[in-house]
Amino acid sequence: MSTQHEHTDDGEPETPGDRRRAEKAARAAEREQEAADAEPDLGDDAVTLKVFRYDPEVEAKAEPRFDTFRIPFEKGMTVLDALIAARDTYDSSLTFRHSCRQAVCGSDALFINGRQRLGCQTQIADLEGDVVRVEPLPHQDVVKDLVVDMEHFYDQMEAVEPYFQTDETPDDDLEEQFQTPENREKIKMSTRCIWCGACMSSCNIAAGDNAYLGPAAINKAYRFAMDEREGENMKEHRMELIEQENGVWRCQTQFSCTNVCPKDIPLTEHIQELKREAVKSNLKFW
Amino acid sequence: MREYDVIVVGAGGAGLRAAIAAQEAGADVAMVTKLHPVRSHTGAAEGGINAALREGDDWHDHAYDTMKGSDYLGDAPAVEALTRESPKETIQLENWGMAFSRDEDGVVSQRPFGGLSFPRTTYAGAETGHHMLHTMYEQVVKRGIEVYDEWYVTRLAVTDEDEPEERDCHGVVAYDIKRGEIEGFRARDGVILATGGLGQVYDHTTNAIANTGDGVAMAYRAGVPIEDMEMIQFHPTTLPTTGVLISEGVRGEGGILYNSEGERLMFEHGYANNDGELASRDVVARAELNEVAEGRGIEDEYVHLDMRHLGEERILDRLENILHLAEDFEGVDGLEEPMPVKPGQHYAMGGVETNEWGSTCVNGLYAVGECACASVHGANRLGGNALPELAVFGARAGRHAAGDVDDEPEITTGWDEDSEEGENVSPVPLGEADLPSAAKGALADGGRSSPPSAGADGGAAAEASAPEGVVEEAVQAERTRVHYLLEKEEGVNHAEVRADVQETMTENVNVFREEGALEDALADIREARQEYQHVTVEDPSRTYNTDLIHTIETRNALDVAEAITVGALARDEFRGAHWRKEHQERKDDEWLKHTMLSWNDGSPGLWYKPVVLEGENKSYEPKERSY
Amino acid sequence: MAEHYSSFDRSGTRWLLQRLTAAFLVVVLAFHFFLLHFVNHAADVTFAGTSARMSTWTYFSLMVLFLLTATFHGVNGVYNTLVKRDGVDGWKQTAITAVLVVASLIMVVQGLRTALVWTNLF
Amino acid sequence: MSQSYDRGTVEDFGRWRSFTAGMWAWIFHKFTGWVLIGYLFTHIAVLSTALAGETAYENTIVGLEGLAIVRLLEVGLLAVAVFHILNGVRLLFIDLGKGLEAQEESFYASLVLTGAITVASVPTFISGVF
Ligand SMILES: Cc1cc2nc3c(=O)[nH]c(=O)nc-3n(C[C@H](O)[C@H](O)[C@H](O)COP(=O)(O)OP(=O)(O)OC[C@H]3O[C@@H](n4cnc5c(N)ncnc54)[C@H](O)[C@@H]3O)c2cc1C
Ligand code: HEM
Ligand code: SF4
Ligand code: F3S
Ligand code: FES
Repeated sequence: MSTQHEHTDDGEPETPGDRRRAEKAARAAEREQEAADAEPDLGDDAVTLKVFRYDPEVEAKAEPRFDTFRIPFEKGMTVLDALIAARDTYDSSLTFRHSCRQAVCGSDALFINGRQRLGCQTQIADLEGDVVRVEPLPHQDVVKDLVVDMEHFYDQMEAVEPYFQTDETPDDDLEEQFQTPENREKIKMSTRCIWCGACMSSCNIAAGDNAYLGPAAINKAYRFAMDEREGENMKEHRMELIEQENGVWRCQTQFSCTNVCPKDIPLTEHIQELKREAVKSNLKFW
Repeated sequence: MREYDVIVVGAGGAGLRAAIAAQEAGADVAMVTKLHPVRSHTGAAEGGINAALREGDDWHDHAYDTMKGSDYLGDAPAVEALTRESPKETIQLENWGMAFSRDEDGVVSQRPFGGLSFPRTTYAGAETGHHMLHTMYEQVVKRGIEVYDEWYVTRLAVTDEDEPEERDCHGVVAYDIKRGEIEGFRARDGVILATGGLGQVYDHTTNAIANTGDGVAMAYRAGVPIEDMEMIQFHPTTLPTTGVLISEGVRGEGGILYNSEGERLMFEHGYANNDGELASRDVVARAELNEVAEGRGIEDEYVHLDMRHLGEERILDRLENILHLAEDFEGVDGLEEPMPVKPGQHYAMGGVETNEWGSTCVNGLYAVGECACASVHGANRLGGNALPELAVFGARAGRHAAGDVDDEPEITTGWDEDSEEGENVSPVPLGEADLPSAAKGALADGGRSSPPSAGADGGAAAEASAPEGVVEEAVQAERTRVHYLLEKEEGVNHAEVRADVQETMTENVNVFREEGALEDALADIREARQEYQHVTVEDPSRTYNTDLIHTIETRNALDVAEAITVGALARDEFRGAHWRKEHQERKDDEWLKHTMLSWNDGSPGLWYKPVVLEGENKSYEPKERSY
Repeated sequence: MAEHYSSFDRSGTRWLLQRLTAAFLVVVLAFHFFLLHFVNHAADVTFAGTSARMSTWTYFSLMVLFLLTATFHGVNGVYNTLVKRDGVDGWKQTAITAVLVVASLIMVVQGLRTALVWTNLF
Repeated sequence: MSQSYDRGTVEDFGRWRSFTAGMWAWIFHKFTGWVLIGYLFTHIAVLSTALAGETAYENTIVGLEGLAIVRLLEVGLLAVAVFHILNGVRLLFIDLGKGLEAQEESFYASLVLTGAITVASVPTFISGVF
């Protein structure tokens, strides 16, 4: 979304306000440092978090760095819980997205100990090693700390016409379209996507090439292409979308998308199935 | 300033449906939402959507069940609108491609749910809300409706006539979280609030961290009365460590609750001899806590919900998501062991007072979804009645705001001749009144257009009454507030204030409510309010400053928590979810009325309005509610 | 919203050919390696020996096919990695395509000419 | 839009540590594919000495085969070819939608088999030079 900047309360560079803000920033940085340095005695049961920090506006954070936080461990603690604890007790400027806490909103896909995972779905007890290392999703621009820019991901999702379209709709308000339980089962896994972006972030092809639709968008396309309610004509149209240059053919079956998907969607399988479908539908014209 | 016909605040199920309806009725619509639409908490709903679709079922029965479930605190015109239009809306969702579970013959599946006389809960696995949310968002994408995501609405731009009924809402003020800029949004025809739940005033809740009751608080401060706030639903089956919900669908499919003695408590201890586990939620929640209180709880905290006997195939088919939730968030394999469950805050029946079209008493302001109170749920919401509410009232408000409806509403809004003045029940002052503070100017966000302190130069009066002026003034007021918060040197962190509120609410305003405890809670909230006067935002950045957002949210949580507690103290009877230790019976003579709370520019006042039990062509007679 | 992609270059055909040639190459490459390193030692290869093999129709056509498929398979594989990446479009894409096409043509021609030296089929 | 920080190449290079089997398979397949096409070009070049006559051809081949380094390279070539073939077969199965659950195992199997075949072939390749 491009919007023009309206500078309201930060006009000239050297206003008293700016000075105060700068001082405040310096103090905040100091406090952070103290918080990071001070190692309160938390006993054996403490988690060490190493968190990526970056903020273009705050001098101390303009050059990315890692901060360390020690958090008392509690049974059942997730990485998200630990991040919240770090934020609420040590440094309220620690920034990350979160909402549902139950793996349905897709807000908190992060790079945790070298792998894309949802913070809320990752039990600290299940992680190996003493240190939990949390970084923003790779291959996306970092806006601040753990927050990445998701616009490109959304654009790709929306590029596959991610909405139901059908050859004919029922005339009556109360008339449903039929769908066999088998067909529903077929699309079931693909409908589970929560738009977290983990798969896109893990795919090397998507990383090297922004034009590639990526696993999530292709899976979305699969969800509709395989839905028998859409009808034959629509399916042809769907296949055209999928077969475009930046669609399925770019996938090199790396499987990392499938490995990281928090909803266990068999992404590679879906992509491969679409490749075969595409070949089949092309063969007809030969 | 941006300008649209209709502005929808919030993009959960209710907001999305409203936006689609308004756009279909020809309006130029924009959605402003603090989360990207698919991150809204509607996505967490599991169980299903109640709709009388089948042969043998009838929307009148659904209406009756809903009324009974509400313990006769629902307003009949709203209840009937919900139940009459739910089938159409549900099928509409199907026609938009929603992946409902299917029966062998290809029709959408339905299952039994608590408090229903017919298995009419239409579902999509145990992730109905996820499918509903995504399906609606897809339609929004299809229609090209403009969405401002990660824009936080901080204030409504409402004129400042003395009586709320005379005020107009001309738009909203929003803070672009990514850029850190405040902008005005002018709505030519209407603003629709759809900001969802308020579970974050409690610490054990099924609600998302973003559910802080923003819409309720903003409307309240803009003068709109809020209704039945004390009616909070506690869901009987949430996971003890996190509050993550285990759907009622588990009991709907035949799951059984056991206490530590291995007894099927609902029957063996006589809590609900007919419906057992499928009794209404309030009944089951109290039963569980009772078992724990009497020493039959497990680890003195929870009971067991067992679904193993349903068999792996059925569980995988209909409740697979539950297995993942129990595994990921409690480390329990639902196929092998019973799942630990205890009650947790789940839903707010009360909210912004509206009529059956979603209109509030302020002109041009609507509220739908969980933040609104039409009221369809009265004192207790039936499982599976919230999702249809989103669709039905979202669509109604959207159409109404776009000017497509000219029905006379049956439900009145605002103060009228049937209203009744209430007595002050609080031992401490409420609201903003008498708060000693230097910060008062900037923090006393009245929600109305007059800027609290800065730049009240009077001269712009004529200009200010024009819609653009009202929005502009609201924008100025918010700039002042944000500026103040970012500039303030030392102070307390919002997280401490929030934690204090959550703690006292969970301790004192929970399932079981006692007069003394409620008064304590009010005192605690008062203290938290005072603390909040010293709140500061440590993060100086304009980029994605969540510290700032949470600080503003905490202010909303404070107002909402206070409202819940005041209502709970005022209503000295036992109705639906609202249990009072000293008052163990439903008092129909006295209390067939809604608790209303008005902000009155900072010193809240209680009043009441009668329940509407007159339906389209029948009247709902209060009966004893037994399951 | 992003504009919809509309370049309907059906890369599917090349994708399929890449697989089909691969399937063919599995057999031929294995055969080739086996024959020239294990059955006949590479060090003992003589012009006459090669010539003898090349003078049977089956072997000759197999080798020509081997050359064609391997060239296609290999060059197409390289093309896929080089061309369809971010920022590679317009003249760069054309240039790479041209270089690859010319190189494979030279190789095929050179290979065929060599094969014709050996064979006595014509 | 707000400024944002692009982690660029630092990130790209640091990422191999988090690679999973499928990604290694992809890297290796690419690498071996390139080696093979490179070899094909050289191979044709070498063979086309036949155009210059019988002796030129035999001298070139025998001369090259007499070099230990060439023999070693041949072992490498075999390894590369075998891996590309085995993983290629794995990929063909994946394209057919077969055995996707075993993609990691089949990659490891390709590696192990490649190693075994290469080792077993060393005597054949080396014989005569040392
Ligand atoms: C775990 C769980 C399970 C449930 N299961 C069922 C069920 O099976 N059946 C059923 O009928 N009901 C169920 N419910 C209830 C139902 O899901 C909710 O009541 C309903 O989804 C609320 O929808 P909504 O659109 O009102 O709000 P939400 O979906 O919460 O959306 C709120 C929106 O408002 C936005 N917003 C909030 N504040 C602001 C602000 N200040 N500025 C800008 N935007 C803002 C948010 O970004 C969000 O987009 C369940 C609820 C929960 C928590
Ligand atoms: C003999 C059996 C062979 C098999 C089974 C095989 C299989 C494959 C397959 C399936 C691919 C496609 C990978 C993808 O797109 O995901 C591929 C790529 C490739 N192959 Fe082969 N191949 C074989 C032989 C050869 C030969 C002889 C060469 C060289 C001449 C070669 C060179 C390549 C190249 C360069 C790529 C592209 C790799 C990349 O850049 O990603 N292959 N191979
Ligand atoms: S496919 Fe999986 S990993 Fe990718 S966005 Fe969807 S849920 Fe996330
Ligand atoms: S990681 Fe990428 S290459 Fe294909 S299998 Fe997944 S999309
Ligand atoms: S917080 Fe919603 S997915 Fe993790």
